Amino acid sequence: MSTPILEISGVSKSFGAIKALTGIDFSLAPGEVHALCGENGAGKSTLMNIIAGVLQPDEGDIRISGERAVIANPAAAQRLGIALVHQEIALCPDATVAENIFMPAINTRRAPLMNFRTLQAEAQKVMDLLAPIPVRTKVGDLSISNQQLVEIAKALTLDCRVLILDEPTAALTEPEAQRLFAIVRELRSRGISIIYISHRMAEIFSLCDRVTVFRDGRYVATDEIAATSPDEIVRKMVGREIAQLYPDKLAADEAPGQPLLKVSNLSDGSRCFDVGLELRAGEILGIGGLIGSGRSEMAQTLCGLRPSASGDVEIDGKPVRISAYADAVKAGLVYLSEDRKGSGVFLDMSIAANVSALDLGKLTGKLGLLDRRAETAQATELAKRLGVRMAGVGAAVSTLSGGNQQKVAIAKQLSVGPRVMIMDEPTRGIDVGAKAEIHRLLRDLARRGVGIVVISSEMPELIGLCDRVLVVREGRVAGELVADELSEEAIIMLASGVSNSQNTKQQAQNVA
Amino acid sequence: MTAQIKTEGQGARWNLARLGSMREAGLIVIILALCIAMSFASPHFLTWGNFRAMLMSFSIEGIVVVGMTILLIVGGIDLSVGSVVAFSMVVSGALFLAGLDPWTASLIGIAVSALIGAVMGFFVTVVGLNHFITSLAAMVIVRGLCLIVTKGTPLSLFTLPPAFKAIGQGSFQGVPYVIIIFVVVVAVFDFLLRRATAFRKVFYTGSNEKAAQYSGIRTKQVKFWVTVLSSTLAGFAGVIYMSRFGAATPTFGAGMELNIIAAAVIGGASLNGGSGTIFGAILGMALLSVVTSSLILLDISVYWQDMIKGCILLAAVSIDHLLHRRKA
Amino acid sequence: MTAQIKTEGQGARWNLARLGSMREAGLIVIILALCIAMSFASPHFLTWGNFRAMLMSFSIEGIVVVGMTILLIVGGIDLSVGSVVAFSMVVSGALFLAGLDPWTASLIGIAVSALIGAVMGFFVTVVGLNHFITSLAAMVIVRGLCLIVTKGTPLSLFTLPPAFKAIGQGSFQGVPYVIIIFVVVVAVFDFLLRRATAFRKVFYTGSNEKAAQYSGIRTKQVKFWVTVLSSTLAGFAGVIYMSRFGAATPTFGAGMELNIIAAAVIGGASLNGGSGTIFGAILGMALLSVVTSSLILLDISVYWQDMIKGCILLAAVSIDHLLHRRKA
Amino acid sequence: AENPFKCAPGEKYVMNVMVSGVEYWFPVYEMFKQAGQQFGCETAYTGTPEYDVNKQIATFDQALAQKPAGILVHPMNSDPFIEPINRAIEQGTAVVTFAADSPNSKRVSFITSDNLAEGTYAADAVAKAMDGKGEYAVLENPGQDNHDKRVNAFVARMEAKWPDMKLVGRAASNQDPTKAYQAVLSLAQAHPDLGAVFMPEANSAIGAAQAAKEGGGKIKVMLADVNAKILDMIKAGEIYGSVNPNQGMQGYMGFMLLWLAKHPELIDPMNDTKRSGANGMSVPFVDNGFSIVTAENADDFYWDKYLKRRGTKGIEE
Ligand SMILES: Nc1ncnc2c1ncn2[C@@H]1O[C@H](COP(=O)(O)OP(=O)(O)OP(=O)(O)O)[C@@H](O)[C@H]1O
Ligand SMILES: Nc1ncnc2c1ncn2[C@@H]1O[C@H](COP(=O)(O)OP(=O)(O)OP(=O)(O)O)[C@@H](O)[C@H]1O
Ligand SMILES: O[C@@H]1[C@H](O)[C@H](O)CO[C@H]1O
Ligand SMILES: [Mg+2]
Ligand SMILES: [Mg+2]
Repeated sequence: MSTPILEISGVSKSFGAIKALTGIDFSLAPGEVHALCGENGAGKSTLMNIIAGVLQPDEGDIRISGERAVIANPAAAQRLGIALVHQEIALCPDATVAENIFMPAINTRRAPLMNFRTLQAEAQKVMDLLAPIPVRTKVGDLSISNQQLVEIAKALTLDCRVLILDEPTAALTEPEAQRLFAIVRELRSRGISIIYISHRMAEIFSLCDRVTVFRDGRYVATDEIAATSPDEIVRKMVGREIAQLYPDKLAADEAPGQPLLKVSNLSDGSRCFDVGLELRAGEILGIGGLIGSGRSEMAQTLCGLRPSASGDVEIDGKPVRISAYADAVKAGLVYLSEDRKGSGVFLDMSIAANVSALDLGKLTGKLGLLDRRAETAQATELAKRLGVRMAGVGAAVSTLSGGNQQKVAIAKQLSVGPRVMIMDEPTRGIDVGAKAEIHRLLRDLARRGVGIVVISSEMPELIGLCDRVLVVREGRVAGELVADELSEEAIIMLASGVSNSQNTKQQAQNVA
Repeated sequence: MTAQIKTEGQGARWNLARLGSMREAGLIVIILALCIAMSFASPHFLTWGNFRAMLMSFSIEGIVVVGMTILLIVGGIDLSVGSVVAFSMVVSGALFLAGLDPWTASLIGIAVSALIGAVMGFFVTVVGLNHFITSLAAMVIVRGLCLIVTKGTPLSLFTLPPAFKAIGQGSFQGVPYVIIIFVVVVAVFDFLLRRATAFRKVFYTGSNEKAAQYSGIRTKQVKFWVTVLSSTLAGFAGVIYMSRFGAATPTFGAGMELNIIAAAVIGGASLNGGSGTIFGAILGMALLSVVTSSLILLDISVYWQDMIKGCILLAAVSIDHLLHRRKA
Repeated sequence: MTAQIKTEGQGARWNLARLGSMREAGLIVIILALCIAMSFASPHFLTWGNFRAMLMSFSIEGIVVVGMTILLIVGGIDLSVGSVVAFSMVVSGALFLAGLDPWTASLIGIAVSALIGAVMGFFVTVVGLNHFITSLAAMVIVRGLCLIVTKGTPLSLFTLPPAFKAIGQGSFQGVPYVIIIFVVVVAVFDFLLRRATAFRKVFYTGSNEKAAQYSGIRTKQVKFWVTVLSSTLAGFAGVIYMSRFGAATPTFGAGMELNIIAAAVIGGASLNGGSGTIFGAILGMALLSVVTSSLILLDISVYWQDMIKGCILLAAVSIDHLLHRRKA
Repeated sequence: AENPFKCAPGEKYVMNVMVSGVEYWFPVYEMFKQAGQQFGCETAYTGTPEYDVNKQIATFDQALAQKPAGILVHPMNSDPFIEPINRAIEQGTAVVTFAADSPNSKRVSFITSDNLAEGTYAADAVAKAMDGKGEYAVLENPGQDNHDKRVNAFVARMEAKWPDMKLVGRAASNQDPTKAYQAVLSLAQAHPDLGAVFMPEANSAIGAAQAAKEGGGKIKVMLADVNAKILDMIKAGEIYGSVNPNQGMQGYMGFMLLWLAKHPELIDPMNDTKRSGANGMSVPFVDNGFSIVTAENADDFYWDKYLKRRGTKGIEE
């Protein structure tokens, strides 16, 4: 085998008392797509940040094409031909898509003046490879998934030898993901090496050549994809077998119970129109659709997080007026945001404070004082249930890995014992084991009569978890699929509107 | 799990280690170091008279600092505090001169201050302006109101009844009431800010307003009430100043805001919201005060005072920052 | 796709629609409305003399506003500008009195100002303090330096050669040099900020420092140089003030920072960084200036001036905000 | 007998002001110090660099904590100083106010130039120069008592004695030269016939005079107080004139008043003070006079020349 383009040996990294990486070895061959797997908090992102010059290792060596390299900062990494798509989106919200895409180039640009016209034209070309997002838009005005696409586009502009993708598809739907895979394959064929981090086994097996597994900040193994199996990787990651990825659905003879949530005529006048849906006790309702189809906005409008123009909502058979999110919470309806960093967690506050944010009332004593013992207990209990890897519930959420931050966001929703939970991309960034755990938890809640709505861009999740799926297109409910109709093709057809069968239209009308 | 162990170890009880890990530890050390140095440099420093002078000089302002700190935590700022302090004095004073008893007059003065806060809160939460520009306009407007009410001349309130003057000028067992009030206000709000549910929402809102909204917190209400609180405390301070000075000066407190904000920032409050403590802010105030009075005690030439004061300030915050960063 | 159509339609050329969609459109409308109202209220308003007077009154401060705006965009703030303006005057003035020619003296004054900026930049980028506290300390220190150099008395520079005085006092074809310099500085920096590669990095750093770092931008360098730039422009303004007033006053410019920051914020700069334009900031300055001089022209009582001024300011920024929000 | 006019060892007299870095106070302290030296006393110059009554009181209190024999204080606002001054008197420190007063306190004496006379004189001078006819404006610093007195006296005198002098504008310059500059420019726009402008202090005058000059020099600038720049402009004819409180006498007599207040046993006036236990030294008010500064005598008012002539270190001793 030729010299590895990138070789890591004995790299360790600690954050205070936490040892994120211990003596890690890793090697990347030229022109390969190398998957990196591990549970949440295993140290994947930390290693990538070290390679990209964002963090400095405490010890260990990095070799690029056999040469020892000290990567002091991101600029140095770029000079070495290393590009990283960060797990946490890091873009400048006040700048346009075009400027964000070409920011590294602008940084090294010699010419004293900008040429916006060329910049925009070039940026649009790159952007269009992934999705037709207008590049003159400010990034701050984009949905989180579109921002993710901008992040990827940005990395594609770099003239790199090593491209690192840290969970690039976590918020993407199938079509965008497929476009990305095509690009990755193309890059590989040009001899570029790619490190690909994902919790989605199917992607890894369709895209990658080799796979390396980390556990608890240590190197476990590297295998040829052809010589291993998803089960084996999972076993190496988790250290045990995962018996069943998805919990059992409602059996055919188990009729769902009384309606928990009933929505009709919900519109906001701009992004969601005439939405109707019904959720019954015991079932898990999925919502699918393409990026930007308006699923998130639909849910946010329902919960009073965006102003609505019309719509009636019943919870437990009783009509409720929701003009602010606080009304929804009071009525037992909670929403888990897809934008973890932007609206899901308080990064610089403690895990305990994050978990209790949704309902302080129940932690409050007679004098209006917060019972901090109860707060700690609650957070500790939930963190344990969700398997949050942390130093303690007093630690700031910013010190957690992406997946663990997501678990904290979920813990917050669970803390209030809601009637109905709408979860927008609930398992975004969550590892296989924890994901199965969370799915079981959701099913459990559903069985105990809690209404669960799952908005997901991950097709297998919709199909594996939900009893029924609504598909949204351009702000409207395009159709409904019940358990035995659920398939990727069916969802995509409804979502993209290619099928114009009478049947689908009929269904759509029935739902609306 | 390490997590559990640590959590249990950190009981509610105080201990030295915990003290050392507080955000404020660095400042305390720096202030103590300055005091020790000063007590060698000047025989007058470690006297009750000097301490009384230092405490008196910042205790009423300290009440304003409390409100400002909470406002900074929510992500706001209030440039109008100096004007509001003066207006509260002026309104109470004018009402007293018009025949009202000073207690009622003071209550009205404080209520008017709260109202100013409410108007600012309206512009911030309903119109959507930022705190900086709203409170800047309020600063100018309220100062103007002071001039209008007084026609520019200080109101002499020599005739205030002794019982009322006692608040600002009297003492209990040798400890001025002003200092007692200050300590109580600081202690109460420091406690509330750390422990009360209502104030926790201030932190959520300041840390990430959107996430707070997504947690069902009515962040606009939170911002509104914190704005009102800041003005109310400024109004309260104004009334105490009136009692202490026996006068209502329309130009009083001009430029005060910078000192107040500086104290809070030195004490660890962030201008971006989400962090800060009352205790820290008061330490910030104390630091500024100790430095100023040391220079006077040491008989430093007035030409050199500002320069030295600024340098000590810069050195102190640098050291504090480095101490704190080392830990983090 | 609508997106593409939109992109093609919006060429680089100017047109009315684009003007209307500018962040600054609201402010322009408001200032024009005020001017029209004033031209009815006072026959003296719409005269070249009056315009010249208004322009003269804010053009030197306008140079300081330029630096402050860029600093705000990067997420910083500079409370020391007033002191630096004074120090630049004082240093240049003292050197001139010591026998240096005024041009060299001025260059040294500006260089010293840049140096102050560099020291602040050091504390911000290397030590890691925030701009607020660093520049607050600098404000006090530099004011102290002014006192030390002048011993508290204004330096009379009566003997400045006419060629030098002309900068501040002379005019070219009836247009004062001061105004010409101001327009050039504003135009150059407005252009650079919109178009120059180097200045785009200022926006990126202020918008999301981490993202900028990930793109390879040395954000500390960017912050350092912007801090230096702000002080340098303040120093430049100081030299022009010296030429205009023929004096170097150690207390000059105290409190100036608030006005300067207010102008930038009215003009759309955010205290959180990432946004702002020079043109907007200058309009903010113009608004403040028009209001002030209108009150004098209308012979409003001094007691009422502040109140009315504050209310107009509040109304103007509210209207601007609502106009702008409607659009967004 | 032994000369009674001598200080005991360690007997210290303090002068206390706000905006302590500003030139006005230096000549006051210079003579205060000289008197102190002649009596063999220690003297000190204290105060706060800020224009802030709260801070000034803090410095006053601190000076007090050192138990000086007497304090010559310029109270920034009158009533706020009542309690501190009374506390000083109670602890045995004599207090005399200068240039601004705290009339309701127990301070022993108040020494000042006559602000009303200053305003009146300035009005007469301006009116005479304009042949009793024309438009004038004033710049103010609303809230500072001695400044308000000067302005009010100026305006009152015009109304009483010079019926053809018309007040066309009042603007607040708040001791800020750029504000004064803008105000005078605007006033000149609104009133093309503006012939004079008066302000009660020197800081504004630098800006006002520049604006007047740019307006073609028709506007006569009149003020109170001086500094080097003002003097140069007076000499050049760019400023019409100034009334300057006789600061040196303020300091010297201020010291004498303090000293006597601290040593009332030296005097034995025919009154009831012995019986009532009051301080026998009771001179409630002293007028230290003021000078009119014009091009002819301006040279005598330069602080640096004065300092050089006297060979002292000013406030730094
Ligand atoms: N800034 C930090 N401060 C303290 N601890 C940190 C910090 N960043 C990461 N960690 C810790 O380092 C460990 C590894 O985190 P890392 O983000 O590399 O995990 P990951 O494998 O990328 O997980 P995920 O799949 O959830 O993204 C975690 O335990 C995390 O809590
Ligand atoms: N603040 C905003 N301003 C303008 N457009 C926005 C804004 N927020 C979202 N959008 C756009 O609205 C559309 C719907 O977004 P939404 O997030 O609801 O879709 P979604 O179906 O949940 O898909 P996603 O997977 O992107 O979240 C997208 O095109 C998005 O870019
Ligand atoms: O103007 C000066 C000073 O401002 C001070 O108040 C002393 O008296 C006046 O003459
Ligand atoms: Mg990660
Ligand atoms: Mg979505």
